[in-house]
Amino acid sequence: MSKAKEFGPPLNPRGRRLDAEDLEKIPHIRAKAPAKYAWAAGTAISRFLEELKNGRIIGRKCARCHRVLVPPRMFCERCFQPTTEWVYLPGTGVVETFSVSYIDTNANRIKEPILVGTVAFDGAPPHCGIMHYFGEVSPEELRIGMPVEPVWKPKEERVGSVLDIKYFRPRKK
Amino acid sequence: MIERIEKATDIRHWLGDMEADHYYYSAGIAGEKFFVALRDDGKILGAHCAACHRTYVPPRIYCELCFAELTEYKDVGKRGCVVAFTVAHYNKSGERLDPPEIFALISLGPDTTPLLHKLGEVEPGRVCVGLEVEAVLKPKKDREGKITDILYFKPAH
Amino acid sequence: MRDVVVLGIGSTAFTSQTPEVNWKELIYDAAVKAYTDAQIDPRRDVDSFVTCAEDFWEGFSIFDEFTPDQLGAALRPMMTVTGDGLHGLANAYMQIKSGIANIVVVEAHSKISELLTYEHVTELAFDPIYERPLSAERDVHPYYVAGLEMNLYLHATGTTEEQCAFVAVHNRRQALMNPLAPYGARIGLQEIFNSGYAFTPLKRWEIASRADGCIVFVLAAAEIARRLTKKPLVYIEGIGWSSESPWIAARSADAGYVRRAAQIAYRHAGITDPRRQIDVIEVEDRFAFKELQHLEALGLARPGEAGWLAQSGALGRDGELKVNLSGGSLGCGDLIEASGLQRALEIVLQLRGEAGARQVPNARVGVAQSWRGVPHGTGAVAVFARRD
Amino acid sequence: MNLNKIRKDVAVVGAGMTIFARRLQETGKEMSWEAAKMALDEAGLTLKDIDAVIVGSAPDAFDGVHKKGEWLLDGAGGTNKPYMRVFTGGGTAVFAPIAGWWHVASGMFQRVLVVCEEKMSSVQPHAQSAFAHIWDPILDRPLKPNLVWIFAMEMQRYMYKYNVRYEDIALVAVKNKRNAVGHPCAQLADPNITLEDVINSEPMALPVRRLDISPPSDGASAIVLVSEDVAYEHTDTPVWIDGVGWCIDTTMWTNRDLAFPKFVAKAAKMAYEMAGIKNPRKEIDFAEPYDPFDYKELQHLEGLLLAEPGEAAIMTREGKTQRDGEFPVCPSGGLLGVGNPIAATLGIKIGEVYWQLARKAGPRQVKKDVRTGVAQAWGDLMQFSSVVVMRRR
Repeated sequence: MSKAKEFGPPLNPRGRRLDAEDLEKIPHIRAKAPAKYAWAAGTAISRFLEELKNGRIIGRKCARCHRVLVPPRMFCERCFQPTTEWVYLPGTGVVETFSVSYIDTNANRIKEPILVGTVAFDGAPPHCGIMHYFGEVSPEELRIGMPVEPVWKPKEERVGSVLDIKYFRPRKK
Repeated sequence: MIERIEKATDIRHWLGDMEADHYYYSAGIAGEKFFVALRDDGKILGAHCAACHRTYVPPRIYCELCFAELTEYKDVGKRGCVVAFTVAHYNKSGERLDPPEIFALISLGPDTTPLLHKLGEVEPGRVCVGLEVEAVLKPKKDREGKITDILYFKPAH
Repeated sequence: MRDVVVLGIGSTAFTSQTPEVNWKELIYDAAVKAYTDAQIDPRRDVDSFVTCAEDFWEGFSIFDEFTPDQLGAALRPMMTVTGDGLHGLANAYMQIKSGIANIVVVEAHSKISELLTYEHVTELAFDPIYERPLSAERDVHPYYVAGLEMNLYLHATGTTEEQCAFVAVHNRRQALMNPLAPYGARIGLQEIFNSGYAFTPLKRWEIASRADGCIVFVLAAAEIARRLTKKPLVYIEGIGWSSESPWIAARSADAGYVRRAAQIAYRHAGITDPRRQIDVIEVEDRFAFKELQHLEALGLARPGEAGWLAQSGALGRDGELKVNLSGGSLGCGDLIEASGLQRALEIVLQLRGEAGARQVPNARVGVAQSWRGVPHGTGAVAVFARRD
Repeated sequence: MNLNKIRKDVAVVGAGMTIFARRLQETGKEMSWEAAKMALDEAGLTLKDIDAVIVGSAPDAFDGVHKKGEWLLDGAGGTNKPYMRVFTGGGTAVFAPIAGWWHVASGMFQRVLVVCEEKMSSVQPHAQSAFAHIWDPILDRPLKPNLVWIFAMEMQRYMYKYNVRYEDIALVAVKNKRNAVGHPCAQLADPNITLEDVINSEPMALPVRRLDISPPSDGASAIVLVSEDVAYEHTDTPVWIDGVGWCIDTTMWTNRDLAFPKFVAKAAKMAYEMAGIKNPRKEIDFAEPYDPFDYKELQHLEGLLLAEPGEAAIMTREGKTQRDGEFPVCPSGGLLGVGNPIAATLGIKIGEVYWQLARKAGPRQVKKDVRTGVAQAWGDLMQFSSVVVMRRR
């Protein structure tokens, strides 16, 4: 039977499949690709990181649409205007969405799942927040809309990074 | 931007990379022909496009001008002449290379595309366009199917 | 088909580093200037946005993610061209010509100071099988390819090393008159020769240093622009781009990529005698000899003639060909993918009569040319003109 | 301004693609040539007939080549021609043809070749090593994220807000992997897959499981676009690109409600308006939405305004989106079944709509008579979409 009857176009597509064990048998090059950077954090994020070191979440307010932008930026992408005011947020919020991850960053399987998601901050507009881990909560308990609060690292361990927050946990009543 | 950082020490930089562990680059279909011939037989192959009267070195499975499939591989020999050259004095860190490295485009025959490689066994001052050169290969046991199986080209006598 | 004009331009100054802002803030600055110049609101008036960037220059696997906010392009049609700023202009031009957009914003920038392994990343653009292992072995600087190309060019045209050095002297001096340019200098031929060979026959001071900066263009359909502004309109009369084979060994002595790109641009612009018809010229000069090679490829000099023009002082504000009055890449810095847009910026300033101390009187037609740098043979040519 | 008076109409007259596989021996250049040559052959053209080449390819970090577009150039047919690469993340698959469209519609060129390539097997140890760098380096990367997380978070929010059941989402994977049985390039076709297989597949980042995900692949695809002035010289049945649209949302993805893809809706409206489509549900006969994950097919159908939010799951449950259903979706087998070499999915989005409308899809041919189809792709950090409406006249 001709391919044409078995399949419509593309007819007789090419491509030579390789199995994992073929890799060393055929000519190839293995090489590193050094690509290192020092990104400027910029005006807004430099301050954001500094405040994380102080155990505080800071946002930036747009005078035009009155939104408090977290993470902060020096201009509002909706209004295309400079933001005008620094605003501290309580740091509490609700779970906007989450995942129970059984894989790590390199797609390796892990036993204890990572609980990760986004937190929408109190004092910020709806859905507005950051990505982070959740802790002191079981995968079964975690749900969208759950009130949460940050658990900070001890002050002396904070370096001005999102990791200065260990995770978010269910808010104590 | 109305507000700016005014103190130099308030500026933050963030160090990072865009690296994987490493990359695996397959030499491809034409590359397999080329490197097996180089490694096992010490031959340099080209692929010939009859329509364009052009031989590609290293070979390709297609003619980049007319897109014909190339299936005719031929041994272009190891002798050729320098089409262009440069003497590189610096490495990537900006340090001087001692001795410097000489790179050249080498034509291995009429109507063949030149091959990029290095020159050796020659003083930089003696290299000129048109210099006849021949390939110096690694000993067979050390060849691994890479372009560096050719150590360099040296002046032919 | 509709005509396309430059409605607004904006640029930051070019500097070797920009530690105080991140790339978004840098771009925002240039964008606000361009929108003010064009008298438009990006959230209301712009139909489409284009940014020009390559992932490895920026350090993001998908840089396109990080492009919209700083241009006012959130929830708008926006795209990335992995090419030079003139390639970005070409897409905007075609979008307007096709009628799918009336006003298009093009942004190109360099934040190259943040890339700590520039030389390694440049080598990453080489073929991993046939080319990279040759320079990787002894960690050779990838600009050796420019030395090879210079050797090809000098050999093919009889141009001398001294003639190339004149370009480096002239462009650095010209940059002293450009308030945006960081690399202006009063130096002579002797200093160029004293800098020593980097990649023979290329000398160290014939190589452009890198710079950060951002340039934003606002393009519009002519009939729309006429309603929006009373400023003189600068028309894009033609734009072309072309590429040679990417193999380093296939580099031509005559910059065929520019010749082919110019054919397209000139055909659309009705340029038949470029030397007579073009008043101001900005060509790519990351390596000094490239200016000469590119002038010849643009048909502004015969093969081998450009060097003599440089030597005789004919390439400059007071010479026959007004070339790289901005200072070029040697004077403004290698702005990576923004290089072509920097050339276009100078042409627009000249045609508008806003070029300050560099102004060429009565400039009416200008050409900007780009080249994407080592190791590739890709470039673009744009012809701009006043019609009033 | 009447757009029809300005622009040239643009037709697809040929398409081609390589097989999609976990690893191919071909270099990116060689894959590009194989696909491009096939597209030219179908169009009855040679490379000399082509005025310009447009290339689409997603992250350079996959292939491990900086300025990947330049590197692919000779294999894609760009030597000594105007050559342009555009890049909108995963949206490139349908965006490169849009760039091709304006190359022709602007009157600049008459015949162009659009080539898309991806070689995800180069990056070691896993494609995730490249995906790790799509995130903001300061705000996200310190958390060591995995790409699957964003899908998991988006899927969770989607299910929560629109009351969508996981079982209905998993049906998409079943449908597409079965559809792919008719595709000669397919990597993960499975005629016997069941709902239970998907539901019981190993958890990745819940709610996402192994079989909810399309595989990383190597592959290339190409199409030939021509102007109305010459279209009938090449074929009696050109398939016309009647509408194009694209849109990107803010970078700040943690500031958005991820349940509904507004950017897809905006891109779709742009394309529909250009194609003169007022009621997409009535006027469009079938769709090839981007389906890197099963729920994305549903979310994209809703974004394309072909279903109300939450309704696409019901359509799937009722079998309406099957190949012989009343509104076929991903008759190609989609990314879930054929494979996901990011930009190269051109061949199963634009390529499939072309073959379906030209009635050349063989056993994949949908039952009903189709005259209007829509292809869509999606990319970046859940923020970009490209949409193309195609018609047979």
